Amino acid sequence: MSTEPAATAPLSVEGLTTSILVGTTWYDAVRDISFHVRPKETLALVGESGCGKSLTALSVMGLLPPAAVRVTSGRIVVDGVDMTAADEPTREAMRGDRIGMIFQEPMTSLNPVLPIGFQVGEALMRHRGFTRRQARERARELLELVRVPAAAERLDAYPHQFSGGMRQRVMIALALACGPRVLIADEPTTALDVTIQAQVLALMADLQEKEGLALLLITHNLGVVASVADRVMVMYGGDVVESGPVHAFFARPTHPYSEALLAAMPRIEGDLPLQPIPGQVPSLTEMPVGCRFQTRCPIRDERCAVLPPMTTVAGDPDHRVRCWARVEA
Amino acid sequence: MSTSAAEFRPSVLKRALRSGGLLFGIALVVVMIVAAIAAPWLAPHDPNAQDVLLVLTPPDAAHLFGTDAFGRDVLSRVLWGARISLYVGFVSTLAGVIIGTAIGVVAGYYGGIVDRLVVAATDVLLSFPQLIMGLLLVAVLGASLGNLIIAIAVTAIPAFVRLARGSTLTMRERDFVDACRTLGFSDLRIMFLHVLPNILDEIVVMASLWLASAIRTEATLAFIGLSVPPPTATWGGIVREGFDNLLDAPWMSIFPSLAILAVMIGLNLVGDGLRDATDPKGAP
Amino acid sequence: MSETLLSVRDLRKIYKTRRGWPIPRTALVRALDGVSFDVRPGEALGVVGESGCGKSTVARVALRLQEADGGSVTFAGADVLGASKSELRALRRRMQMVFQDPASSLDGRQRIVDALGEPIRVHGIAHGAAVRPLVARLLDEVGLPKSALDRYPHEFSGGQRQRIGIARALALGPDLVFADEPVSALDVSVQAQILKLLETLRRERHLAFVFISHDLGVVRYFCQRVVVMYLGRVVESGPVPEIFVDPLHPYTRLLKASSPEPDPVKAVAMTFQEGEPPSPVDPPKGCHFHPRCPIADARCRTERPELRDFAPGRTVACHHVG
Amino acid sequence: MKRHLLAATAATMVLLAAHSTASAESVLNVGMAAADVGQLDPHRATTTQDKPVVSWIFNGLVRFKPGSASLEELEPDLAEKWEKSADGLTWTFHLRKGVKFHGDWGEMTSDDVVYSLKRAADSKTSSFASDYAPVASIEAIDAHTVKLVLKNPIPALLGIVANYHGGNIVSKKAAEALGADFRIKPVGTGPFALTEYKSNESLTFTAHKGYFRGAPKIDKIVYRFIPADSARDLAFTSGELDVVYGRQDQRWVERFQKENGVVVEVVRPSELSVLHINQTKKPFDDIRVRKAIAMAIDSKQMVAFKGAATAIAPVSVVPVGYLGTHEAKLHPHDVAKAKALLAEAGFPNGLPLKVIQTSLPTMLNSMQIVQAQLKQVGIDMQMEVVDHQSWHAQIRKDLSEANYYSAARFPVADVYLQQFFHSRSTVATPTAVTNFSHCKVADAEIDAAAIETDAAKQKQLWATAQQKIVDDVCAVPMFEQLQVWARHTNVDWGYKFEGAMHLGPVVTEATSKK
Amino acid sequence: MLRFVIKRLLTAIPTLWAVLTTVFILVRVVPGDPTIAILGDQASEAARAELRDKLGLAKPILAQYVDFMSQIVQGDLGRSLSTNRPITDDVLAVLPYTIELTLASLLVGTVIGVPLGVLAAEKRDGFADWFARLFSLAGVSFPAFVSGILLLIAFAVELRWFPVISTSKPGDPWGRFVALVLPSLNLGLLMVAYVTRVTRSGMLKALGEDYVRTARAKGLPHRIVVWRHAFRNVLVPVVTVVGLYLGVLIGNAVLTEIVFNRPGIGKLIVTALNQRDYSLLQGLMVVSAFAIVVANILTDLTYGLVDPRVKTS
Repeated sequence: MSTEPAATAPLSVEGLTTSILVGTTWYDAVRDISFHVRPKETLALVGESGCGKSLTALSVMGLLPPAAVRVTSGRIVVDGVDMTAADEPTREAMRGDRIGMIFQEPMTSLNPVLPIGFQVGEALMRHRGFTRRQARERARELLELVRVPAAAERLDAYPHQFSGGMRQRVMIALALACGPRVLIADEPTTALDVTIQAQVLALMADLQEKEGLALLLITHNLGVVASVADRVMVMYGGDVVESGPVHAFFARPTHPYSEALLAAMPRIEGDLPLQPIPGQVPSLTEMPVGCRFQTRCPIRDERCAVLPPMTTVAGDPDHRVRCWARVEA
Repeated sequence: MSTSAAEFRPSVLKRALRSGGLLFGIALVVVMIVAAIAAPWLAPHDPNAQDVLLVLTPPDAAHLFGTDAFGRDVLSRVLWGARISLYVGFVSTLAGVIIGTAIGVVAGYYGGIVDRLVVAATDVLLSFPQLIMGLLLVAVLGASLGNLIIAIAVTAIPAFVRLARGSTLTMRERDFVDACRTLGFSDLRIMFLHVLPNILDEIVVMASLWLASAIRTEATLAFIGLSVPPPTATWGGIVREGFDNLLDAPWMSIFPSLAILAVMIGLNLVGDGLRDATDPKGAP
Repeated sequence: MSETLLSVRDLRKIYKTRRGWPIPRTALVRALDGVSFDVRPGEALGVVGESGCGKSTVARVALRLQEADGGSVTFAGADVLGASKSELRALRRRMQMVFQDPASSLDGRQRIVDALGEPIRVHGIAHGAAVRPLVARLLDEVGLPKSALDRYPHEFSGGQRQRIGIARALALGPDLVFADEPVSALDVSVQAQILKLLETLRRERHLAFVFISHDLGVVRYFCQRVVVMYLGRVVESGPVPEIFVDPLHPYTRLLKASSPEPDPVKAVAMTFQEGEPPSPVDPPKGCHFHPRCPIADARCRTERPELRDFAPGRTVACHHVG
Repeated sequence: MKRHLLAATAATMVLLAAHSTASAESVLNVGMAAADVGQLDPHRATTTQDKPVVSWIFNGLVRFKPGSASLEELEPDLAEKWEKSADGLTWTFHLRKGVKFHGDWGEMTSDDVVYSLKRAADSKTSSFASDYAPVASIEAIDAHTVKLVLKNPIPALLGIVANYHGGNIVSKKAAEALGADFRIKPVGTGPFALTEYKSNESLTFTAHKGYFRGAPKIDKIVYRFIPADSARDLAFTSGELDVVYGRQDQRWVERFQKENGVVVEVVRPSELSVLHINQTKKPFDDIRVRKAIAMAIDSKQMVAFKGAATAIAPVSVVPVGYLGTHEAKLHPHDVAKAKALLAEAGFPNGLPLKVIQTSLPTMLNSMQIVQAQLKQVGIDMQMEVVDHQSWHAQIRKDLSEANYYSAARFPVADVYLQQFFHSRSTVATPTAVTNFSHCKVADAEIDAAAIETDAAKQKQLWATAQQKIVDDVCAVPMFEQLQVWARHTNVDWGYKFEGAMHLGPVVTEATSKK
Repeated sequence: MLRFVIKRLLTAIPTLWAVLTTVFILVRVVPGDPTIAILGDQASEAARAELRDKLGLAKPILAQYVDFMSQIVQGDLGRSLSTNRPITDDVLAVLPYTIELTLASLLVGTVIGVPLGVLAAEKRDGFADWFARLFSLAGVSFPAFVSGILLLIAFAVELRWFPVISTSKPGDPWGRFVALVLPSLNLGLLMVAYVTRVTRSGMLKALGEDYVRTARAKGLPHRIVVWRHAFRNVLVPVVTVVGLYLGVLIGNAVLTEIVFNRPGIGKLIVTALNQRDYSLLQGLMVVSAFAIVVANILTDLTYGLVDPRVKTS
């Protein structure tokens, strides 16, 4: 854990558990996870589909589909406001103002029938009481900030007139409109070509520095993590299985799942052989008791029937892992 | 959302059955169909038996729905009328669906000149006010059960051509059609064994709604006097006969109207239920 | 020079798009603008490039899912583009395709045994009860249990569905498989499984692949040779090890530099000026890549660089190379 | 709830306000059961919706006394007086002077009368030409005297110069000037002139201030076409109509009789409903089969269904009250006998009877009763229901095995007999009118009666003809239906409304609305 | 824009031609001719034959077809067989009423249907959803003549808010408006169910879209998310339905026009058919088919207004 008290961080999550209703039973899709993100810091949440990383983001935003998903326990504090305890109007006032979010699909995340200038400035009208004219002027500045060429002329353009990369820039401008302290980026570059991905990541890093943002980056791509994150948190089946500073993590991936994930990734350089992880993520209703990775783990033993605690790695208090086999004496 | 409830989506059928609306709709329609089939046993009276002494009797214990201007039992006529009205609705819709869908699938699959001709032809049919088209056809062919079915079916065809064509165009974008072609399947096989089953959901949804409207069209044609000839009872015919006495004997029109309403509600709930169940985006 | 299984020469495909309101205007999109390459038996050829570069169109045109507007495709000596219906049917037994999205490429209403058995029956390879064991063997080959036979596609995970898609492509015993982004929809762990499987099949069946991907890492792992495409043209081709170590074309270099590696030391570099692929509706004159190219000069803006041999087995289309 | 009431009051006030300003003049709103007018040319107008209107626009040389449908009560109209020669062949009419046509069409003279009667006698311009077959010549003696010469004496000459059908006098100048347009721009001498025609909607008439009997008390008549019975009834109930065409139905009469401020008037003439049996179609060429049908039909029951207030039992194949109607000996209703006859004819298990039937609700409803009655004796009547015009066409092509027809004609037996039962009128022949049964048993009597000068003998011939037709079962008379009209009590016809040759009330100069 | 309209009208010519030919054939296949309607039922066969000759009905079908087509091409709808009035006059007399009724009905259908559909989608499977769907069905289920009479009894006879007879009231705009209320309600109810359904399913889809999530992530209030972000995207299918319904309404207006005593194209078509007034019927079919073509053009133009993807290339 960091030395700085978590409560002062722009985003702090304590013991968050989020459950999904399947049939008539609630299943924990995110289990007891805790983290915080400081200003100018990027925390990467890594894992394969179904690991609960997007659900975590939506829980923080308070955007869970009401009937089927709910936060069952834990505390989410954004910029000093306890989102879990707050009522919906308060959460609504926080969203888009103190906390912004960008999504995976730039193609579908912008409203196709509204001009982008309006969409970017809308949050300002809502949260800052800007007039249409003021919002439009600010939207132009924001589009220039995210380096959309000829921003002034494109305020009245519609999303379909933009390429994927440009749309994602617009999304970033939109999320940053009110100058939030926290930005959640859910797979922001997955749908983009690698060349564009590099541009967008660079842009985000730049803006983060300028605005002092706390960035929660959700991705499945360890390459992206290595490029931009300060700290990394690996999730599997709703549990955090390893977390730590990015250099420590890549220098010494400790959880068997982290190791396997790195080994399964084809690389452009080096001669590491490709190592698939056998099997697949069990469905939520078929999760094993205890460590959820045990069904695919090469080093599982009888201890795995009980969920291991997070323990430190190599004495580094910031690098922690959840595996019985890695508990250091 | 990479982690959403959608991943744990149960099968279409299960979801469909979970929705109360669909079940209620099916129940309503089934009750109507059973009532129609069992009319000979359910009907308390001969639907065509006239009785001067009973003319326009309000509903009472002997005649739950009252009697009409000929002293015939309205309940019995509504029950027997269900047979004809549902039959006309089902057969005409079925005919419209089969012909329209076949044409639409072929047009959508091949595209090009075939498609353009088909679209032009449906444009022509759709340029007639639909009811007028039915009216003209019944006038040309003469009012009989068969001709009524033909007239309503013809008005149904363009709608299904459009739907099937549109859905087929969408399906063509899906990889499995290309997969079938790479596997060397014939066009006919792809169209009717692969594309058709996959667009059937939408067709069935629309058919259920069209069926409802076919039943109403029968009523409208009956109003203009062009329905199945007497003494055969049809819902539309009963409503129409009751219309002249609407102010004296509202029961004559109200009860068959309620029967139509029940079927409409049933079929629409079925249609909505099926649509919701087959639309993954709208899954709860 | 070993024999050639598939030879694509100067392949062209032009789409007409109609856009505009209320009067639509027709625009021409040159999806394939003179594409040439060869595939040898048992060889995996990677085709890489950004979205919209025409890499998927190559497969679709070569398989006659769409008709070409020029050029030739020769498969084992046979003219594919000029083949009659019956010749094409015969050719299709030897050329198959695996799609990106296994969910969309399988007919959701067919059980696995029917989906895989259908081509076997249609092509008269087996009939009646003989089909089922054949399908079971195919499933076994792609690593699925017999119990999968009577299930529907939606009952499988993404990785398993892709195995089914592969099994179907194998059902007719092809010599060449076009694989269009076969692993890009899959999670990393499953992606590695499928790549392993494809590699095994390639070796055991002596299968040739045209492997279309945007992911250089995957191509490097699976392919022997690679073709790099940009806006409908081939800009570079050559053996995988050489291209990955020493990319010649500035575009290939851009691709490589942009691909993130799981190593914080080798962070993605923004070495090139910003820019996006131009619209294929209105491509730049000369070298299509020149607006994004750091070394472009006046010649690049006017003159189209031809694809030329640079070294044995390596070609490149750039005025500034060599 | 209160707010609704307020809104209602407000809306009503607005409507009333709009109404009261408009009703400074006296407007009579009449509702008719039809989609549109048929023909306004009096020599062509034959439908129920046309006839009353014609009577407001036109006059004849003589007229049916307002409120009466009796030939015995004819009174002077355009002719002040007339005399006939001893042999009854030459008639001289002295016209009223100073009679003005509507608008600027000038004064009515003998020219107009000669023109009109000749027009009525010409089948090219008239639907009633056959009525004038006995007329040898019509000529003007002077501007106000007309002489009419007959080939043979006819019993009801005054009838054919009355304000009915061909007897209506049109403006010669107008008819010639307007040509084909005359049928929608009729010009007559009557109390009301047509001023506006909105197709499918209404006819508007304004008072003819120069009407020779004096300016009408009503300023304007709006004659609205409201085909839907319920809608028409509602408009009457809501007060938007002052006079309404009633349904020929007991229930209707009873309901409106109960309403306050409403007078229901059930009037003559009656329309006789008859089932014509096509003798040329097998097995209906067999008189036993035809008799069986006649015996199967129970006219008492039919009258009961229709209701005693509006329907009466028939006495012959010619309607009651016509000159020459004979109380014939009709076939009694006898199911057992009918069955026996059918068995005798070789149909112990009954037989089908295919008829083409109009979709017009009133006629279709009547036929449903017939259908049920025939079923009692095992005759399965299968109706092919077609729209009204198809039906008219098809029955005239001799396509139906039996034919339901309901009609009123000029109240002389001759007209009815000629059109329905003379072989000359057999359908599908060039001289066809409406003899659907191919009846020919009474040709001799009908022809003889037409030229018989002795009234008693003539009556006898007609009686024989009628009985022969009944015996041969050319047609089965079923019931007669009277005309039903209703008015609010504030409307005063100015006469006692008991009969209407024109099937509807004659609005005269004396008619008023309080 | 103007060029587009002209082009669309030109491309509609083959459609109109096919419609006319179909009508021409259909009405001549129907048994019966206008002579009885004109001459009355006492006319002799000879008189009728003479009239048929005079009206040109005795000519060979092909010659009649050529006459008819050449007349139409010259823009002349001809004269009515039964009244001899110029058909253009008849059509122009009733056309405003048909247009006003159809448009008012479209408005009624949309104004009732859209909010019901949005409500139903928002409260999916809840009480409001059920209510909205069942209520909207009541409109289509009752045959128009029954619902019309029920409306008349309630609002014209009992409450006296509106007149029973909704005929033309020249020079009285208020009266004309009051007379339009019930008929447009009656006709409009026909499409409420469809508008509700399309709106509901479109909204269900839209509410699940990513951009709605984006809007919520901006902290926008629910009402704005629903109406500005989700509903805007449902406009295209709604406009499609509304456009499609223009044709349906023109046809179905017949019953409403009859029950409420309004002049209109639909009623005139039925009258023309009943009187076998071929020339009038043909003229009316030209007009109604043309109206549908125009409606389609308007619909297409509207797409450009509600969906920027259509407008810009």
